[in-house]
Amino acid sequence: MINFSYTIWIPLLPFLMFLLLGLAGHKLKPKLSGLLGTGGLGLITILSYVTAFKYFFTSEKVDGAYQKIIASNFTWLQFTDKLHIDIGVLLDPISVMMLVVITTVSFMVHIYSLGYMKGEKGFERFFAFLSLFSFSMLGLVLATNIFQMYIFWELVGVSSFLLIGFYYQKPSAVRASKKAFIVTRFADLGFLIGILILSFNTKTFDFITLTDPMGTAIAQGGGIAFLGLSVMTWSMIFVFMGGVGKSAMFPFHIWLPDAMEGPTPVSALIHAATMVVAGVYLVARMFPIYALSAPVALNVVAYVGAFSSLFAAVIACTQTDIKRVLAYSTISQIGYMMLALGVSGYGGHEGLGYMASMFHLFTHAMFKALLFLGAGAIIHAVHSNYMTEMGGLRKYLPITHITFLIACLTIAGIPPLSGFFSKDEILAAAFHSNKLLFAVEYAVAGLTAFYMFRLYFSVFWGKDTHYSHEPHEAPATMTIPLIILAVGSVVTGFIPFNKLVTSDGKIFESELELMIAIPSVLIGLLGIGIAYIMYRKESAVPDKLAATFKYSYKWAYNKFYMDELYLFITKKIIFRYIAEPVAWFDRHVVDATMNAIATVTQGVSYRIRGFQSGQLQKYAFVFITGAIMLSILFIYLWK
Amino acid sequence: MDILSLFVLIPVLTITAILLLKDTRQVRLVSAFGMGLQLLMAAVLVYLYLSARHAGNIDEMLFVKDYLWFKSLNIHYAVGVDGISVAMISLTSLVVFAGIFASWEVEILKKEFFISLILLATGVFGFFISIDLFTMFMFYELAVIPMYLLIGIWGSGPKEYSAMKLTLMLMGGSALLLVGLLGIYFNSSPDKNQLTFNILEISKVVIPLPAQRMFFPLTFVGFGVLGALFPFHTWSPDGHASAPTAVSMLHAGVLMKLGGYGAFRVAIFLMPEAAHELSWIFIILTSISVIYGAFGAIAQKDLKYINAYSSVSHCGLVLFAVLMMNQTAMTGAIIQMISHGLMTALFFGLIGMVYGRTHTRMISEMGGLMKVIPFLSVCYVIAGLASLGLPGLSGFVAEMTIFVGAFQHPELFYRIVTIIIVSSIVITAVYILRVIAILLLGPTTNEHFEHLPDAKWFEKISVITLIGSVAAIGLAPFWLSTMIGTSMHPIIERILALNPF
Amino acid sequence: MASNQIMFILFSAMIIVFSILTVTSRKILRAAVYLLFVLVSTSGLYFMLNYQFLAAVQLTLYAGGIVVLIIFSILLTSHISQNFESSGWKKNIFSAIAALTGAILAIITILEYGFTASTEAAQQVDMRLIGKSLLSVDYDGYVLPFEVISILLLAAMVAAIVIAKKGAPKKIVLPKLNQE
Amino acid sequence: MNSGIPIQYFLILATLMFFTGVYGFLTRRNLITILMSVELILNSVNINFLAFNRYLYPHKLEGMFFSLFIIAVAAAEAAVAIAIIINIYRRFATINVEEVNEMKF
Repeated sequence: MINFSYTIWIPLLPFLMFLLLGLAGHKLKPKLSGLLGTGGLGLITILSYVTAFKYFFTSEKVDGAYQKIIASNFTWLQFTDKLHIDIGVLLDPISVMMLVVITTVSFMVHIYSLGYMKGEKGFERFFAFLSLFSFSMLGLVLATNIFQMYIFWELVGVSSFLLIGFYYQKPSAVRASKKAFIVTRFADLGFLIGILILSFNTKTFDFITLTDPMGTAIAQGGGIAFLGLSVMTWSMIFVFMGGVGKSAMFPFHIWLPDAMEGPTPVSALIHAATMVVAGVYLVARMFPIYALSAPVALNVVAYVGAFSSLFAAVIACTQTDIKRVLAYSTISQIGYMMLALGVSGYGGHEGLGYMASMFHLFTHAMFKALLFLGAGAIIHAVHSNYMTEMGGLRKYLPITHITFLIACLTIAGIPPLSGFFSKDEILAAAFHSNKLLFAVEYAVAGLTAFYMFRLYFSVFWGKDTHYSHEPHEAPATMTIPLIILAVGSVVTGFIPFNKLVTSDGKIFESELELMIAIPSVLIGLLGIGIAYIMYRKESAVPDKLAATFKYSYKWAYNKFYMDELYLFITKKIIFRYIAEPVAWFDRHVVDATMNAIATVTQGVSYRIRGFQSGQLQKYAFVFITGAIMLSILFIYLWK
Repeated sequence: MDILSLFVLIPVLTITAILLLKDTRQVRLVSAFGMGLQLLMAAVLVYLYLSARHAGNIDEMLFVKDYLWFKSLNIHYAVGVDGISVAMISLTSLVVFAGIFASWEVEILKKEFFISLILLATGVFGFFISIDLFTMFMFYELAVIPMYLLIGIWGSGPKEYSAMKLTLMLMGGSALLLVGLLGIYFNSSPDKNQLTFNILEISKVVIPLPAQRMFFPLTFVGFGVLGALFPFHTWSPDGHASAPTAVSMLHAGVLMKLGGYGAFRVAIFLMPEAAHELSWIFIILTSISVIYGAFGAIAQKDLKYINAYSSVSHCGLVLFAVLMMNQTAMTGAIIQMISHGLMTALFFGLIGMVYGRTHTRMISEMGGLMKVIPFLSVCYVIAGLASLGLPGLSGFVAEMTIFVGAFQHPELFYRIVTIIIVSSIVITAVYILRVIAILLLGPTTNEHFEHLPDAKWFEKISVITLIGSVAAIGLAPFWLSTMIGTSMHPIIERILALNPF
Repeated sequence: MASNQIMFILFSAMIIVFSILTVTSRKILRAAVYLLFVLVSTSGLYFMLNYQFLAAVQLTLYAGGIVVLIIFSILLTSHISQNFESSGWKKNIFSAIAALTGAILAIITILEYGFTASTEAAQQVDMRLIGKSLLSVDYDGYVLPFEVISILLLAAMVAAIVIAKKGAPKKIVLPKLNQE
Repeated sequence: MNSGIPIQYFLILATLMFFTGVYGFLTRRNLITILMSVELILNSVNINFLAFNRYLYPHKLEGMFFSLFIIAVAAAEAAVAIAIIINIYRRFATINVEEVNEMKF
C-alpha cells in the first residue's frame, strides 16, 4: 500500500497561500505575491503529477480495478451517529485525473496572469482569489463525501463570484458576478435538497458507501416511490440540478456568458476548464447510483446535455464578442460530456460513455483553456472584445495565431488532435445508445467547427483593420503557457483513457470506430469550409444569410431571449409581485394591526378619562354607592 | 463566590465604578475593561467547563449554586450551566465586548449610555445562567427595560415611536410569558408537594397534559415575541432602525437569542408533549417567518431594515429548528443562535460605522464604498457571505445542521416544510448580494464619499473580534457542535423518554 | 318611662334634628352653630354612658376648639350673611337616596344582629386609670399611640402653619397631555 | 344611667348621624360645610365605639381610648383642613368644591 497521506497538502497549500495573500498581501510587493501564488501552485502541480503517476502505475489493483483510496479523513462536523461531514482526500481515477487537469490549467493560468494582470490594481488580491479558487476546486474533486463536495461547491461558487467581480467598479462586472452567484445558488438549492433526500434514505454521505454497486444504498434506494418516481431518482434529479447550475446547462446557462466580464485568465481557469465541469464531475462521481438505481435521472442528464449543446452551438454562431463565443462553445462542449454520461452504462464496454466523457473533460480543459488564453492575448493586444473590430491579426500575433489555430482544429475534431479522439468516443457511445441524440451531436460537431472557424478567420484573417496603436505579441509569461497548452492539446489524445479512467475502474477494450469517425471528421471539415468561404475574406454572404433568416438570426443573436425571460421572472415576478407586496403587507397589515391595537387602547383611554373629572363629590358619591352595593352584595346576595 | 455569579457581579461592579467616575472620558475605558474582564471570564468558564466534562462529570448542569430567596413561594437564586449556556455566555461576552468598542464615540450622556448598555448585558448574562424560572424571568425583564432608554434617548429617526413600540410589544410578550411561567409553577408538583421554579426539578415531573396544552403556547409565544416570531416581529425593523449601533448589535445579537433560548429551555424542555402536539402550528408560523422575512428584506431600502428583516428570517430558523425536537436540529438551533448573534452584531456594527461616515442608510444614496473604505467594505462582504451561509463561516455550519436535522424528522409534512425552508438560502443570497452590489461595488456615486476615512482602531477591534469568532466557528465547528451536542443529549433523552414518537 | 330614657330621647332628637339642619342650612354660620349643638348633645350621650372624661374632652376640644376654628375660617372666607346657592336637585336626590339606602341597610343589619350584653362588672373609669393606661407599656397600655398622636399633633401644627402661611402662591403650570 | 336603653338605640342613632354626615358631604359645596359633615361622621363613630364598649365589654377601655384618639386626630385634621381651605381660598378665591377641580385628566 502506498502512502498518500501527503495529498492533504494539495488543497491545503493554496488555502494557506490564500490566507497569506489575503491578510498580508497589501503589505507585500505585488510581484512578490504573484510569484508566491504561482510558486505554491507549481509545487502542488508537481505533487499532483507525482500522485497521478503513483496512483495509476504503482498502486495495486484489486480484481483488475483501480481502488478508491481514502488518503486522509477527519470528522469536521457531526450531525448524528451516522451522518457526519468529513473533510478528507479520496483518490480514485477521476479525482486523480481532475487533480492533473486542475493543477495544470491553474498553473498555466497563474503564469499567464503574471503577464496579463501586470500593473493592475489589486494584483495581490487577484492571486489570493486564484489561490482560494484552487483550494476550493481541489477540495471539491478530492471530496470523500457528498457534503464535503457541497461545501467546496459553494466555495468555488464564491471564488467565481469574487473573480468575476474582480473589476468591482465596473457595473457590468458587478451585475455579472451577482447573476452568476444567484443562479448557481439556486441550482445549489437543488443539490442540497438532493443531498437531504439522499441522506435521509441512505443514512450516509460517504461516497464509497453510496456508490458501492453492491452496497445497500443502491439496493434499497430504488424502492420507495414518490409521485411515480423512486426516491433515489428524485434525489439524483435534484443533485443533478446542482450540476446543471454549476456547469451552465440549459436552463441555468445564462450566467456563464455574462461571467466573461471577469479577467480573461479567470475565464480560462474557472469558466472553461475547471469549475464549470464540476457538474460533469458530480454526475461521474455519483455515476453508479445514476446508472444502477436511477436510470430516469440519467436520461434527464442525457437530454439536458444534448439540448444544451445544440442550443449553445446555435447561439455561438451569431455572437460577436469572442469571449462570449467561447463561453457558448464551453456550454456546448459540456453538453457533450453530460450527454456522454447520460448514454453510458455501468461497467465494461457499457461504460464507454463514462470514459468518453472524462476523456473529453480532460482534453477540453486543455484546448478550451488554450482558446481563452489565446483570446486573452488577442484582447490584450487589441483592447477590444469584439471580432467586428478585429481582422488580420496573424501578422501581429504569430505565436497566438498558431496556438489558436491548433485549438480550433482540436475543438473541430480534426485528427490526430486530442479533440478528435474524445469527441469520437462520445459520438460512438451515443450511437450505440440513442440514435436521436447521436444525430443531434453530429449536427453540433459541424456547428462547432463552423463557429470556431468563423471566430478564427474573422480575427486572424478577414479584413485588414486599422488599429489605433500597433498590436504586439504578448510577453513570454503569456506565450509560454499558450505553447505548453497547445502541446497538451495535441498529445493528450493519445492517452489511453480506457485503461485508466473507467466507470468501474477496470480496463476495457475500445477501438476507433471508423464508421463514426470518418463522417464526423467530414462534417467538421464541412463546417470549416463554410466558415472559410464566409469569413476568410470580407464577404457579403454572412449578412445576406442573416437577412434571409432574419427572425431566427435575431432570436439566436439575442440568445433566444433567455436573459430577458429571467429578468422578467426576477425583476417582475419576484421583486415586484412577491418581495414588494410582502414588504407592503408587513408594514400595512401586520404592523398596522399592532399599531391598531395601540391606537384602540389609546382611544379607549381618551374616552374613559372623563371619569377622572376632578369633582371631589362625584368621587365620594361613586365610592359610597360602591361601598353600599358591595355591602348589599355580600350581605344579601352572596350567601 | 461561585464563578457563575461573577457574570452578574462584574457588570454590576462596572456600573458602580462608572457611577463613581467624575471624568466622563474614562467611562468607556472602564466599560471596556469590565467587559474585557467578562470576556476573559467567559474563556475561563469555557475552559473550566470543558475540563470538568473531560474529567468525567456528567451532571446535567455544572457549577450549580442555589440560594433560597423567597421562602413562601420557594423562589431561589439558582444558577448552573451546561454546554448550551456556556456557548450563549461566550456569545454574549463577545458581542458586548464588541459593542462597547462600537459605541466608543457616543456623544451625549456617555455615563448613562454605558450604564444602560451594561445593565442590559447584566440581564442577559443573568438570564443565561439562571436555572430558576423566576430569576430567569427577572433577568429577562432587566434585559428588556434598558432597551427603552437606549433607543429612546440615543436613537435616531422616530426613536420615541420605535422605543415605545418595541418595549410595549416585548412587555406584551412578557405578560404572556409570566402567565405561562406561573402556569408551569403551579403545575410543577402534581402530587401536591412543594411547588418549585427550578427547571431541573420541574423537568423530572410530568406536567399534566391539559395544563401543557394551555401553557405551552403562552410560553412559546411569549418567548417567540422576542425571537421575532411571525406575526409578532414588527417591533424588530423599527426598533433596530432607530437604535444606536451598539444597541442594535446587542439587541439582534444577544437579546433576540433570549427568545430562542427560552423557547428551547423552558417551553420545549418542560412541556415536550404539548410541544410535540402543537408543533405543527408553530412550524407553519416559523416557516412563514423564515421565507417572509427573507422576501421582506429584498424590498427594503434602508440598510438596517434589510438586516432587521434578515434577522427575522434567521431567528425564525432558530425557532423552527427548536420545534423539530431532535438532537441534530436543536443543536443546529443553538449554533444558529450563536452564529446569527455574531454575524448580525457584525452587520449592525458595520452599518453603524458606515452610517457614521456617510450619514445615510439608504442604499440608493450610496455606492462604490469598496474603493473608499476598503477595510469596512471587505468586512461587510465577509459578514454578508457568512449570512448567506458560505462554508468556512459560521452561518453554513448552523444552517446545515438545522437542515440535516430537520430533514431527519420521520413525518413527511415536516420534511416538506424543511425543503421550503431550505429555499430561503437563495432568497438570502439575493438580498445580501443586492446590498453588496449597490452599496460597495460599482463606481463611487457621490463625490462627498471620496475622502471618507477608513476604520479607526477601536472599530477594528470590534469588527475583528466578531469576524474572528465567525470564522473560528466556521472553520472548526466540531468543538462547539460537540459541546452543545453532549449537553443536548440528556435533554433529548428526556424528551423522547416522556414522549415516544 | 325612666328619666334616663327621656334624656336619651331628648339628646337623640337634638342630635338628629341639628345634624339635619347642619347639612341643609343655607347660612353657613348657622350651620356651624347647629353643629355645635350636635356636639354638645353628643357629649350628653357620653355622660349617659358614664364616660365623664370623654364627655369633658368632647365639650372642650370639639365644641370649644374645633367649632371655634371653623367659625374663624368661615369668617375668613365668607360673608356672614352669604346664602349658599342651593345645589342641584338631582344631586340632592341621588345623595339622599344613597344615604337613605345606606342607613336602612345599616339599621336592618343592626336590628337583625342579636347583641348579647356583657354580664361582667363594669370597670370604673376614673382619671387615675386613664392616666395610667395612657402611660403604661403593659398589655393594656397606650403609650405608643399616645406618643404617636403627640407627634401627629405637632406635625399638624407645623403643617397648618406652613400651608396657611402667607406667601405668593406659585403659579403651577400643568403639563399638557400629549394628544398624539 | 343607661339602663333600659338597648344598645340598638345608640347604634341606630349613630347610623342616622353618620348618613346625615354622608349626605352633607355629598351635597354641600362649601368646603367648610363639608368639613363639618366630616365632623358629624367622626362623632357618630365615636358614639358607636363608646356604646359597644359600655354594653359589650364594660370591663375594658379600648372603645374609650379609641374615641379619645379619634378626637385628637379630628382636632389635628381640622387644623390642617382649615389651613388647606384657607390656602385654597387664596389660590382660587373660592371655597366651592366644584370649582376646585384641577386634579382631573
